[in-house]
Amino acid sequence: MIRSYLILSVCIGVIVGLGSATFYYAKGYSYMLDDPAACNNCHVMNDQYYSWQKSSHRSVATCNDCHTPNTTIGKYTVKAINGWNHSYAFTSDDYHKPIRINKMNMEVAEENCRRCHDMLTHNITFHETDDTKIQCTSCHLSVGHTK
Amino acid sequence: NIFEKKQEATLYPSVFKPVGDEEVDPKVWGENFPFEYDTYKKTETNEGQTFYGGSDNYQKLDKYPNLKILFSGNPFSKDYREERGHYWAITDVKETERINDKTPNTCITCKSSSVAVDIKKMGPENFYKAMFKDVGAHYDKSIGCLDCHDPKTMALRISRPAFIEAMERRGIDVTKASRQEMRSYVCGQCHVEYYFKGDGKYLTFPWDKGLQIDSIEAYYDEVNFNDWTHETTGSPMLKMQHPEFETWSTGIHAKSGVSCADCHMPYVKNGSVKVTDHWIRSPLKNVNNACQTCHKWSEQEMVNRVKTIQDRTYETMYRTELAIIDAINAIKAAKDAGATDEQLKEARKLHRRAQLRWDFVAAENSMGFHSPQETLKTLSNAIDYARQSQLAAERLMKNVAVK
Amino acid sequence: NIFEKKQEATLYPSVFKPVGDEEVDPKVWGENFPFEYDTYKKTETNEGQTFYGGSDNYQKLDKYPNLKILFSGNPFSKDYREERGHYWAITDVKETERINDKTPNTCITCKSSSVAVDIKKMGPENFYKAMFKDVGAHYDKSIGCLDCHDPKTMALRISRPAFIEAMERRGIDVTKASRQEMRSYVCGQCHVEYYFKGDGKYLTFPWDKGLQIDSIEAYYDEVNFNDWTHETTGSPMLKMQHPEFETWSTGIHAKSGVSCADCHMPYVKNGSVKVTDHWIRSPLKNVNNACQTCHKWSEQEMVNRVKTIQDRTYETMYRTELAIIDAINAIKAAKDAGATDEQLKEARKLHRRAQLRWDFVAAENSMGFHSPQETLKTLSNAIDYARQSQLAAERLMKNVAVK
Ligand code: HEC
Ligand code: HEC
Ligand code: HEC
Ligand code: HEC
Ligand code: HEC
Ligand code: HEC
Ligand code: HEC
Ligand code: HEC
Ligand code: HEC
Ligand code: HEC
Ligand code: HEC
Ligand code: HEC
Ligand code: HEC
Ligand code: HEC
Ligand SMILES: [Ca+2]
Ligand SMILES: [Ca+2]
Repeated sequence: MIRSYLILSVCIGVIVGLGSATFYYAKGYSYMLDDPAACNNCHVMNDQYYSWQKSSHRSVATCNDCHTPNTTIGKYTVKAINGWNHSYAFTSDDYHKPIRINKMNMEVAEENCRRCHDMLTHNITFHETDDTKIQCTSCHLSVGHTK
Repeated sequence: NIFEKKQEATLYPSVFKPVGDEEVDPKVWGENFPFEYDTYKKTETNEGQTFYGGSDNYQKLDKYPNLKILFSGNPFSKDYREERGHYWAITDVKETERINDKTPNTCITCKSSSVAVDIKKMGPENFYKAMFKDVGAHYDKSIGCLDCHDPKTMALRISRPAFIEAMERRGIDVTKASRQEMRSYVCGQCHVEYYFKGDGKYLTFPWDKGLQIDSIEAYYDEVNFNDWTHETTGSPMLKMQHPEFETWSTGIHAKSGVSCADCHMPYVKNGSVKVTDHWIRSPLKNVNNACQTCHKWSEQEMVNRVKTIQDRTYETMYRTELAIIDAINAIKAAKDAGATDEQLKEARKLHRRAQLRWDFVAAENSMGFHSPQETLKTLSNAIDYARQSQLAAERLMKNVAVK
Repeated sequence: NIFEKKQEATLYPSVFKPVGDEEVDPKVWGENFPFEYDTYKKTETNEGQTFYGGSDNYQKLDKYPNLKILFSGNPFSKDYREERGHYWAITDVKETERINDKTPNTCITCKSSSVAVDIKKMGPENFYKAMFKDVGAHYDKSIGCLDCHDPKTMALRISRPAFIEAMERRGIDVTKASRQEMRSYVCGQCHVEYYFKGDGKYLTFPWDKGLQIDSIEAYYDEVNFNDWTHETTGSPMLKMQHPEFETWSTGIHAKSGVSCADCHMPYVKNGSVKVTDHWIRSPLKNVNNACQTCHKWSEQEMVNRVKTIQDRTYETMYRTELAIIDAINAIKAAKDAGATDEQLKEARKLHRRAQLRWDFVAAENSMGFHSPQETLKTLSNAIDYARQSQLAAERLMKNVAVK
């Protein structure tokens, strides 16, 4: 139920953003898929796509493994928000170049590092509180996309 | 518009109207490459000053009055302006009060695409030893496509023999250069320290012993070259000129393979295609494209980082000027008190050593950014020599007084 | 085997044996944290020298004879060694010839975990003003877990009041520090310039006006503090001590959020878990973990980059020493020729200004790496002051001679 509701809201977001013709043309529907090629439908994602293919994570994590929360609700909520943002930005061409990750998406990515590497990093995170988290990407900046 | 974006990706850049090997008019090239041409034309824009650079040909002698004392007797004490975009090169060289009827044609070498043509036709010797008023003064094209590109392949190409010769003497064959190296070498044709060798005024880069200031000084000392005699002190001086290439080469960016073009001609997206921004200018006017592809910090933070480096350089450079001026005054006092040339030799030599180092920093156009630590090392040596010069001169005063 | 790996990982904090708030013995902590303890113990290793650092307590006075001239009249002219791992702190402070029966207890503050306990018990005032021979000399534990950790949560914690007080005076509440900040603050308890304030020998960091050398000098001038009088010249001197924290704070790494622990305590993989390497040492012995997670260059290239920075610093530092020694000789000559204290005042003041800057670099243990450009700026100022001091003294000679 929630899932299909969320899918709907993504669609609305994207459709309002683009108009249905462009939505189809830009393969906006693929936004709901996990295939990295779906992200790369937008050529503005090329840099990340090609460098992801060369990155240490190419065979272990796709875009959505890092960029969407690992819960169904979270996943589609984030997708809806991002779907709207990206479509709007893409169409209006009004965004910071080079593209910069925003705070929410950075937190999502960090949570995903911890999710997969929980065991490995347990010893360095067990004494963390919400206020004293270390930032994985302060050292491992290039794991998802080599810079 | 998405449809357009998709289209461009496949269409660009297949149109190609042949361009002649002597085509000095960028407009003709521009029919093939409208984006490059359009951005190239923007070098006409005088965007105004940055902290220490930017595009505005204000008179440096007014802003920094120390320069008049330091350059006394040199044409630079008459007219010395902040440089601006390539569009202006031909205008500015003609208008500067540093030239006169006796100016050799060598002075045009870095100012116009026509040079690439005439230097081949006339041969470098004849080209250089002609008179500026007879040859260069009649050019009307500024720096353009032909200076950096092969018109057939559009590959980068060195058009100025001085760079090729200088690299050869260092054992480097520029025809073997990688593409990334060429992205700095084309700039190294002009953004370098140079001198006019011998009576033929042959354009020469003093790099035989290396690109660092100590090696450059050693080279000049060996060939016994002086640019001018300092009017106030009588010291045999060297004038340094825009050693951007040399300074960059000792910095961390060069070591990391970052070229001049990476920062001054960053790629930009034109539709979905990456093209080279030919609006060559201060990266501070263009931080997102120039720096943020490699550095994840915010624009403001990048600007702050540059400013921190430049402020440290400027403060120390200014301190160096005061030290050199103290030396100049001390030498003058000794000279006025009757010290002989023989007695003044040491103080003058040290004055020369100090000032050529200061000038290596002052004439460089990034205010230390291209190599922050090496630049400060150069200045600390300059301060040491300047104060030693002052000491030597003051000691003479004692002798003179006692004598 | 995945099952085993899970076990190991989850077991880790659950075997937590309570550690008392006054537990100074790392061995006891080590029962909970065997890996941290094992690497901590390796700080005993004397791995030998790097280009300018490393772990080997050789006598610096033998290797760098200029130091004896520069420190004349100061205990550092008697015994000054290269520092080594934390394991040795307690040994080395007891064995140095710089201490004697009148040494205040303040000297133990950065050498033992027992300090954290006694400073609370006695209160800082009483702790500092006691005699070293009565209190510190009896400790047997070196720097240990309690100095940096809260035994209940294992979070980082500041155990030395001087750091907290100094930050407070700058308006910074260290209890609000982020985790990343704490990863440098724990080191900033000890790796800093300090002085003993007043008769109570109260340990104080001179940071009220800022962490840069000009601000530190201004602070000392304001409170009118001198460490010692230079024996040869009679100048009122300041001795600088290991300003790693201050130097780091002006560098690009600090600005980029890179902490001391990132380079000196990088993570290492131990079985299937990552832990903090407690073998604190020169990163040059450990480039792979210390640098290469952030920098993609080869190990050799990283070492070269450090060496380039350090060589430039060393060369300029040496040049500064020669300038200061010239000043020292000139002042001595003037003094010997009968110049009065009043006449010598200017030259002596400049000697102080020069040498405290040189020492800010020389006493810092990264040979410029922690802040390459700022370090060179500090040295260029030092050279300027040293030569000015020499000039002032030589001018006196003239007066004296003429008089
Ligand atoms: C409709 C075209 C399009 C598609 C499809 C697309 N993106 Fe984007 N994306 C953009 C644009 C445009 C931006 C820049 C937006 C901005 O900076 O505000 C962007 C920015 C981002 C950012 C960084 C900015 C932020 O908000 O944090 C991330 C992360 C990202 N995209 C990931 C993805 C992933 C993962 C996918 C596939 C699930 C994807 N994108 C699919 C166009 C697209
Ligand atoms: C292993 C995790 C991981 C994977 C896989 C991954 N990313 Fe990212 N991505 C990140 C992180 C971390 C950042 C933030 C980087 C930073 O701070 O500069 C990021 C940033 C971005 C940005 C913003 C650009 C920037 O530098 O801030 C975009 C766009 C993006 N990712 C798109 C993608 C796309 C498209 C894919 C798949 C082709 C992908 N990512 C795969 C972790 C990942
Ligand atoms: C979908 C799961 C997943 C996510 C999400 C993920 N990783 Fe990984 N990561 C892996 C796997 C699997 C490996 C392979 C390592 C191995 O062999 O155990 C790996 C390897 C690594 C490595 C070692 C290889 C290298 O590049 O040095 C690092 C470091 C790393 N990850 C960091 C991160 C960080 C940081 C993030 C978040 C930005 C992240 N990972 C997100 C699954 C993931
Ligand atoms: C890593 C980036 C970077 C690289 C590489 C680089 N520069 Fe620069 N350059 C700068 C910055 C930043 C400035 C300072 C601009 C200012 O002060 O406004 C600058 C200034 C200049 C200026 C003066 C610009 C003005 O505004 O007046 C010239 C000329 C110049 N550089 C030429 C070169 C040449 C030639 C090379 C290669 C040999 C080079 N640069 C390499 C970043 C770079
Ligand atoms: C043929 C000689 C020549 C070549 C080749 C050349 N320059 Fe220049 N450059 C000049 C001259 C001359 C000026 C000053 C023009 C003036 O002020 O009239 C200049 C000015 C500049 C400026 C200052 C612009 C401003 O707004 O202040 C920058 C930056 C610059 N060049 C960078 C480069 C880079 C990067 C390259 C190589 C990609 C390059 N130049 C190649 C001769 C050259
Ligand atoms: C090896 C190349 C080269 C030669 C030879 C050369 N220049 Fe330049 N010139 C440059 C570059 C690069 C700049 C821009 C950087 C700068 O101004 O520092 C420049 C800038 C200038 C400017 C504008 C800024 C200013 O200084 O007022 C004038 C005018 C100028 N040159 C005149 C001359 C004259 C006159 C001669 C002969 C004595 C000469 N140039 C020889 C490369 C050269
Ligand atoms: C001062 C040197 C310089 C001048 C003048 C110059 N270019 Fe370029 N140009 C470059 C550099 C550097 C590149 C990047 C080449 C590379 O990466 O191999 C480039 C790239 C190009 C490319 C390849 C496509 C792209 O955008 O990267 C074209 C086409 C081009 N220039 C056309 C022109 C035209 C047309 C003119 C005259 C209007 C011109 N250039 C003037 C230095 C110059
Ligand atoms: C093509 C990549 C690239 C570009 C473009 C680039 N940098 Fe860098 N920068 C580097 C690398 C690589 C380093 C060395 C540190 C490292 O290895 O991570 C560096 C180091 C630095 C440093 C620290 C070293 C120092 O000199 O203090 C500063 C500051 C800096 N860059 C500023 C800039 C600015 C400002 C620009 C734009 C004008 C710029 N960079 C453009 C790659 C780049
Ligand atoms: C970016 C990496 C980096 C950071 C951050 C850093 N250091 Fe260092 N440190 C080094 C390097 C490299 C050396 C030089 C080692 C050598 O010469 O053998 C060094 C040297 C030292 C030394 C002397 C080591 C020896 O071998 O004798 C001490 C002590 C030190 N650092 C303490 C600190 C403190 C305290 C901080 C934080 C305030 C800090 N460092 C931050 C990299 C770093
Ligand atoms: C309680 C005081 C204290 C604290 C806290 C402290 N240090 Fe030290 N450190 C010392 C002393 C004392 C020495 C010298 C020991 C000797 O030579 O006997 C030393 C030596 C060092 C050395 C030189 C090792 C060698 O092999 O030459 C490094 C590197 C170092 N410390 C880094 C750090 C870092 C990083 C931190 C924080 C994570 C830190 N220290 C915290 C007091 C301290
Ligand atoms: C604020 C903290 C602090 C105080 C107070 C302090 N030290 Fe240290 N000490 C250090 C640090 C950090 C090092 C390691 C860095 C170095 O040697 O430069 C060190 C190193 C040493 C060393 C080994 C290297 C050498 O210099 O021979 C000796 C011995 C020493 N201290 C003795 C003393 C004495 C005696 C006093 C009192 C006059 C004292 N310390 C006060 C922090 C301190
Ligand atoms: C000189 C300071 C210092 C000393 C002494 C010290 N630690 Fe640490 N320790 C650190 C730092 C810094 C961290 C990283 C903490 C963080 O990132 O929050 C750390 C982390 C830890 C952690 C967390 C897990 C990990 O490996 O990151 C444990 C457990 C730990 N130390 C145990 C010990 C024990 C046991 C001792 C004594 C044998 C000890 N420490 C001595 C500075 C110190
Ligand atoms: C201060 C720097 C730093 C931070 C922050 C950091 N790491 Fe690492 N990480 C390292 C270093 C150094 C290594 C290499 C350890 C080794 O190979 O022994 C490493 C190794 C890894 C590996 C690879 C282990 C392997 O199998 O080779 C993974 C995965 C990883 N880290 C994930 C993370 C995650 C997730 C976080 C955030 C919770 C994180 N790291 C935070 C420095 C850091
Ligand atoms: C946690 C990340 C991190 C670690 C660990 C780290 N660095 Fe850096 N380093 C940086 C950043 C960030 C910069 C600034 C340039 C930039 O923004 O890319 C930098 C810049 C540099 C520079 C150029 C600036 C300068 O001072 O000349 C050098 C050299 C350098 N690092 C060497 C090292 C060495 C050697 C080590 C290990 C001892 C090290 N770094 C460890 C992140 C790191
Ligand atoms: Ca300019
Ligand atoms: Ca050491």
